[in-house]
Amino acid sequence: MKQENNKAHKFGMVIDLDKCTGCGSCMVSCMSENNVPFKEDESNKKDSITWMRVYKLTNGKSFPDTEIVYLPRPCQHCGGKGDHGHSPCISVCPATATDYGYDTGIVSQIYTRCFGCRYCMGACPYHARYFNWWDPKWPEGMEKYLSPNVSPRMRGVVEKCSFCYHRYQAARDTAYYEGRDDIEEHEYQTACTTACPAGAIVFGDLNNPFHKVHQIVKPDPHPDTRNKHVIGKSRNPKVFRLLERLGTNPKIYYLSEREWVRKQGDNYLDGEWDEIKNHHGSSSHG
Amino acid sequence: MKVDRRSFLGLGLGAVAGIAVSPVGLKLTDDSSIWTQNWPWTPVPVDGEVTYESSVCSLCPGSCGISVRKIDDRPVKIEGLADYPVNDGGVCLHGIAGLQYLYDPARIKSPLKKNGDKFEEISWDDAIAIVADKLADIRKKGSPEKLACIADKEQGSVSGLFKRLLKTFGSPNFYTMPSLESYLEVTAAAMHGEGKTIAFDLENSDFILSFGAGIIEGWGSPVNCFKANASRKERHAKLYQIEPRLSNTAANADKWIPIKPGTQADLALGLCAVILKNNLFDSNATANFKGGFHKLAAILQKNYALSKTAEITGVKAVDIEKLAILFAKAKMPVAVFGHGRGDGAQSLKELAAVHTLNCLVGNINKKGGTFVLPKNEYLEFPDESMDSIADAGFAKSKTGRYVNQLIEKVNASSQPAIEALFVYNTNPCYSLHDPKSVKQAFGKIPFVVSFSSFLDETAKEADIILPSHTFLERLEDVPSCAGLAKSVVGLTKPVIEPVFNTKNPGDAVILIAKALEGSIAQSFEWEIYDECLENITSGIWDSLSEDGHVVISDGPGESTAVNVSFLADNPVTIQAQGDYELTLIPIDNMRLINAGTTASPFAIKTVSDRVLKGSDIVIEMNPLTAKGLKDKGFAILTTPMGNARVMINLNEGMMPGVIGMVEGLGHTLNTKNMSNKYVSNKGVNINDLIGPVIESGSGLDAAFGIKAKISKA
Amino acid sequence: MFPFSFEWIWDMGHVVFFGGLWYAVGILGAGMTYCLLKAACDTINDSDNKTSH
Amino acid sequence: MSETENKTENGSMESAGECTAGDTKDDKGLGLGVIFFIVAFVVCFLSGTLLFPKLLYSKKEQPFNFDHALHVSEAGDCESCHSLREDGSFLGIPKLATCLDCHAEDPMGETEDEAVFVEEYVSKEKEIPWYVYSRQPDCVFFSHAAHTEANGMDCVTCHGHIGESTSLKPYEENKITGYSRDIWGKNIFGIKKHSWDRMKMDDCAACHKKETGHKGYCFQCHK
Amino acid sequence: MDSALIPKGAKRCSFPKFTIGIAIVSAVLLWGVYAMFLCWFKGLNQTNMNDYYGFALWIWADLAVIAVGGGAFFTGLLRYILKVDELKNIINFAVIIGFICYSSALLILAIDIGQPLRGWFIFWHANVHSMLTEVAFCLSAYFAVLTIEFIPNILENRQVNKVPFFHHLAHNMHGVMAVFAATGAFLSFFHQGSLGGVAGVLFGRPFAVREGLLIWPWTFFLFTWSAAAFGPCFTLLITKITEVITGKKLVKDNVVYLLAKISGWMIITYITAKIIDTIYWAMVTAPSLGFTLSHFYTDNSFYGYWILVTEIIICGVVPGLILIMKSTRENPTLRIIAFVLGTIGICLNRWVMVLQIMAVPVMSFDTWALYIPSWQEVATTILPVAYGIILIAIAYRYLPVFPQEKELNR
Repeated sequence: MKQENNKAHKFGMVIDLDKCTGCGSCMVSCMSENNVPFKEDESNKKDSITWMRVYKLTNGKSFPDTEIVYLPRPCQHCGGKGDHGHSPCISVCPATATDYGYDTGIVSQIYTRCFGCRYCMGACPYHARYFNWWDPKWPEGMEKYLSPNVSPRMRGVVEKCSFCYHRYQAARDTAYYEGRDDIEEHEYQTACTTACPAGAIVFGDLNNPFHKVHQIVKPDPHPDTRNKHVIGKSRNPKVFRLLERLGTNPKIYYLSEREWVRKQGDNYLDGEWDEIKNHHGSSSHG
Repeated sequence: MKVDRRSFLGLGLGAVAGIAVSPVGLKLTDDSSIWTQNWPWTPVPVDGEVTYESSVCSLCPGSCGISVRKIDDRPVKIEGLADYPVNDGGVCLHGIAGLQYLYDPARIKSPLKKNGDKFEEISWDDAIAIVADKLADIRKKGSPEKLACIADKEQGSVSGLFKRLLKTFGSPNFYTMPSLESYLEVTAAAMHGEGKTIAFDLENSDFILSFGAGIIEGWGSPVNCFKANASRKERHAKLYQIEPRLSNTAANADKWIPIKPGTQADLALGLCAVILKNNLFDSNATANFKGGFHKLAAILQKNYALSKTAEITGVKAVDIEKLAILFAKAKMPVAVFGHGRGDGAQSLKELAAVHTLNCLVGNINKKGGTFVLPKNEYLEFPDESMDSIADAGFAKSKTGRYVNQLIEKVNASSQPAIEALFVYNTNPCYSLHDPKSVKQAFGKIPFVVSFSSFLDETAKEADIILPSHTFLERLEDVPSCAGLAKSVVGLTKPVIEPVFNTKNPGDAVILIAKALEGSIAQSFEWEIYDECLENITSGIWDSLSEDGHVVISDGPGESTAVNVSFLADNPVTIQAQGDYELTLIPIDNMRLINAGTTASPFAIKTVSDRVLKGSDIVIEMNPLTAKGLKDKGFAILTTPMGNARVMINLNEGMMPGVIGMVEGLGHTLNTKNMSNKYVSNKGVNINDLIGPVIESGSGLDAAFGIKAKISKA
Repeated sequence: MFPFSFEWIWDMGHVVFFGGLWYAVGILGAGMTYCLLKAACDTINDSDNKTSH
Repeated sequence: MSETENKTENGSMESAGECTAGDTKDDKGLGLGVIFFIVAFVVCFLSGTLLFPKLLYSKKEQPFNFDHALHVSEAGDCESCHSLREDGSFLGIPKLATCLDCHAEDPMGETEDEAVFVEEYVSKEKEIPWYVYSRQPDCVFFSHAAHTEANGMDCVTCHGHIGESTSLKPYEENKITGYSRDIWGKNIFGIKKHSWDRMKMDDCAACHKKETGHKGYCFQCHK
Repeated sequence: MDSALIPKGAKRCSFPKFTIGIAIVSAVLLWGVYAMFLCWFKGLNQTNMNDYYGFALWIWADLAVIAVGGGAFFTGLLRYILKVDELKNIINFAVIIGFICYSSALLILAIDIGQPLRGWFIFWHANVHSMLTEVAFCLSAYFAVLTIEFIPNILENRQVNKVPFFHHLAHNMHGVMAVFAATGAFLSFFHQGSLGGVAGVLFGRPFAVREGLLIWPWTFFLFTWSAAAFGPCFTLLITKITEVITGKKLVKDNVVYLLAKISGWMIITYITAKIIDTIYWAMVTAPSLGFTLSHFYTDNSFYGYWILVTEIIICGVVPGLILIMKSTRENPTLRIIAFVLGTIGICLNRWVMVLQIMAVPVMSFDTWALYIPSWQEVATTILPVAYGIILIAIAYRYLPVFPQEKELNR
């Protein structure tokens, strides 16, 4: 078991918000890759299934000092407090329809197991989980473009980003066939990563120092000095995670040169940010 | 033996116990839940062998290489093609969603003939025969010039076939819709001579000064621009964005310079004035200037003094001066024009003014600057045979200079100015300003033939529809254009058997030509379009068909003369129509398409609820402009052209006094038995609210917006 | 739910949780069985008494 | 009102009387009850065990018979036809094209099945609509490569000795779920003797547990 | 017509009048059933719930009925374990109310899940770390206890009791009722708590999350405690309503006073703990996650500080004080006010712990999410109320629910 842990991957992502243009390619690539359905009116964003959602952030200043940044938000694949795999959603699912792959760090969602209690959705502060309020329906004939690698979901179950796990499965199949033990960085990339025309998304194994994502994030393997639940905080001062203080330990990291953007990644009491930003990235161990 | 209550009790208990011990309960419980996991109405995709096919996307002028993933013979996903010279693996959301067009509910499934207000399906043979008969009649009457064609673009073999058909028929009336490429050609024609086009080497420039060009809003070749923009960070290149609204490009830029709408030309000339005044121009370059350089300089000093430019544009004088110096002193600066996507209305004054900046700093035909290139000519059509009718008709002058004038002429004359019209791959009844008048003109044309794949606004006005394959079903050459620094010809390949009874438009043209017989038929000697393509691209066919693309040129051309006579005549700046207090300007949103095509259901799904809410369009305005109107409240937007009910989005990123409305909504793709409810009847078509404003001298529709007022709904 | 179901692991969580639960359910089952049997006996005794009288 | 009340009173008197009447014939009544109980129990149990599967499953004949044993002896082994593709994915039941690698336009043998094969499918270029006994539902991802290549497992472990059969058994489809009966197993109680008797998730899990010490994570086998 | 079934010596309204009453309520019930079928066959799109509001009106109703149904376990505990003998005069009714509440809760759950036919997965594929698993198990088991507790009362029906077996069964069940009650109290303690835990463990939701003891957040204990405190309030309120409707006094004042007093003290102790919890949460827990109290109660059109004041002061401290003081407790009007306030208070608490959690934005760039239930949701929420009324009416008419009724209505 221990040996397996040493070998374990921890797939994660870093998204450069300065490069992100908010174009929406990642969203569509995700929908197309993962057989996400669509319905007549998708403008109610509270019942519109987009595993990858791009949020628009503003600095709140008035004309002409306004600034905008787009923040793509897939499932954060939280490791939970102390990164033990008890993400907010996994720990609450009553029927074990979602679990933590300790070999990949990926939070699964099994549609055929889920019975639609939606507790996980309540538990997720990122709104990364979506419920199939309707039966998925494609216009006549259009179901022909559905990919067999991802099962279409039925009404009444929760779904979310899987880090395109089927691509990992496919890459591993090839590796098995070719007699290799493991896969290369380029063999497993999510659909959003490959689609991003700005190259803002980098995906790979956070545990592997040769992977680009590790090199950008430089995750701190030790618990944060101010919050023992937080593990894997980035040692790059320009990198942050969403709601890191909650101890969810997401595997999606964001990169921005702009301070106001980094500040919006979490909630701070008055004056707290000024103190924290100076400490950011300098852990006691690092 | 008396059967009493206890016997029944025993019977009942025994039955219950028997069933309980048998596997029935367990199995049924299990199976009923498994049934919910495999509801027969939830589709199960069929598995098979995965293969990838390379092709080129021709949804927009970007012409990106795509890789289509297929399961057996079923395409399931479109991705960017790695190492393709245009997009190198990147791909935009519309390209990815391309498969949705294949199965679009509004696709035309077979040739249609209008009967009253309905369409009837007819066979291809009948359809071609009807078209040929009609055309033969026109020719018999001796006015072959009364056949016109509107296509999306000038380049490519299919447009070439249309042009060839018109020419051999005897008509000069081939029109293209306004597009960035057409503006590039107009600018090049005005300043460098006919037959040329302009390209911007954004990925090598260190200072991009964009006059509203939506570098990441779909301008030019979108993915190429996305990449050029993204690489700025590593290259330490700067992007300054000049426009009234904090667009995504402005937000992503190093600096956003808000400017009063419609005054970009003035700012550009103001910058020229500063550069000239401070001797910051490249004197080697200005040596090439012709057509009254000194006259222009004098006009600039007189009309575009700093304070005056500041007053006109709303940009502070110091900022203008700083900007001019920054631009002129950059290693390789480039100034870029074209509001948003660059295919909307434009004035030649603005195009020329911005390009003059490029000419002044001497970046023409230098790496990282602007390239003045010959038009992408790689097609070698054999000489056409013309009969006397054709010669006479083709020699006549065009009915109008641009599409707008054509529409105007048709509407103005009582006799049909045009007898028959072909519309190919474009949707003027939606995307030209004031579509109502366009539809009116279409109504006056006795015979309209559409080659559309979808029953769009224009196809609905047609008398005959000869439906086209989508780009995934056909072979076609796709030349890059739209300001791309590399000139590349890609090959779109059929990745799936045609889903419906449609044809490659090239084939349809060949069939029509053959049916017309005589010299026309002689000019179309090919059996099918595929043969024609191979034939006319024979110079590059081998590598085109093998590699899927050919790079024709990859760098700057030779130095060239600059003609500034248009500006030296001191043209007036176009003003917005009307006299309301506010100005309505169009917003280009990457997630929508503002050309004729509708955005796909997936793309529409990504559109923010601050752009489209239900079927209501959301307009953007500064809270200062709102005057009591509430965020998310409703209002009536009125322009001289009409009014619309809109939802309000109070946005600090809008210049006060300006209202922004997104382009690409308000499609009406529905008839009695065909509709695409996923993309149709959503919001308002902004073109309904804007009328054309023609720039004198150039003849271009230069309406950058329109005056408007807003009141509570 | 049962040691043979897929999710079962022999850990503290399962032992404590299901231990408590099955214990409680066991008491209920046993209690009801007792009541039903006792009632049946009582009924038979009653009728025996009745017939003997 | 009072009338109705009387009636019910009478009714209950009657039933009370009946009760005492029954009590007097106590032994016999109870005995009869027990007999009824046993009869009903046996009938219901047997129908739940024997009749129920007949109702639950519908038998479907394969398009024509296929002699696995013969093909194995001619072609070599399972992988000759049921092979992995170069990307490591599993081909499953081969396409007609694979059959035609050996079979020419004319029948090789003289069986009726071969005639059907040639007439209905080869000459019409139609894929053969085989029913797949081991077809898992859409939510299952099964990597043959992981099992046969990486861990050297034998086909027989899961598929049994189908390679030695000379004829195809009828395909039994669960009318509720649409699954093949082979997933649940022939035994209606779900009891299995061989590793290939059942293909439910628990069977995968049991083997994984045994071989790897861990049942695995959801995504290993689900999509 | 049905007089043979009516307990001996008890006076009931005429059968037609009864039928008409039941018919009216049944119409409401059918409306609810119609909505229920819509949800089952068309799916949960019939509701106005959405991805932000995965839990909404029904889950609130679920928690609320379980909370007010807490009277059954707590009264049972007092009656059978702590041997507070006077309570035998109200225990039957408490059990019936509990039975109604819990059967409703199970029904609500069955409608509220996206895949009802897979509902049994929660048992079969249980994740023991989930509070909801604990809820499901304990809720079902405790519902069994309530059924067991309800059975003797049914068996005491005049006609049923004539059957010797049923007579003996009722008698024997009474005999071991203490064991059942003890098991019930154990189960109830855990599932009431787990319902509190449902919110308290949501460490992604700073509005909900609480620290606690071992795996149990403080909300776990607060929920159990509040159900024990306010449950009897609700029992007494329904008793009073039944008395008003039937026009009879059914329970002696001393019994009412006693239970009211116990409830009062429970409320006071609970609300003290709740205040401490709230202060600790507002001062320590939330700030440690970067939130101030004002974040949870401003910038939206509904959830203001009023909700905190109403829940804790008006519907917590006030009824508690009324019920612990003899003079106010024995004042009929004030007592009823206390019962009503208490019931509102507990329901409001459950509302906050379900709906406000969903409404509060957590990501700094997110916004408040408010929602309005659809008619289908309202109908299915009213469904259990109608069902409860019918069951109480039938039980009251045909079963000897109130031992003191005869004595009080000679």
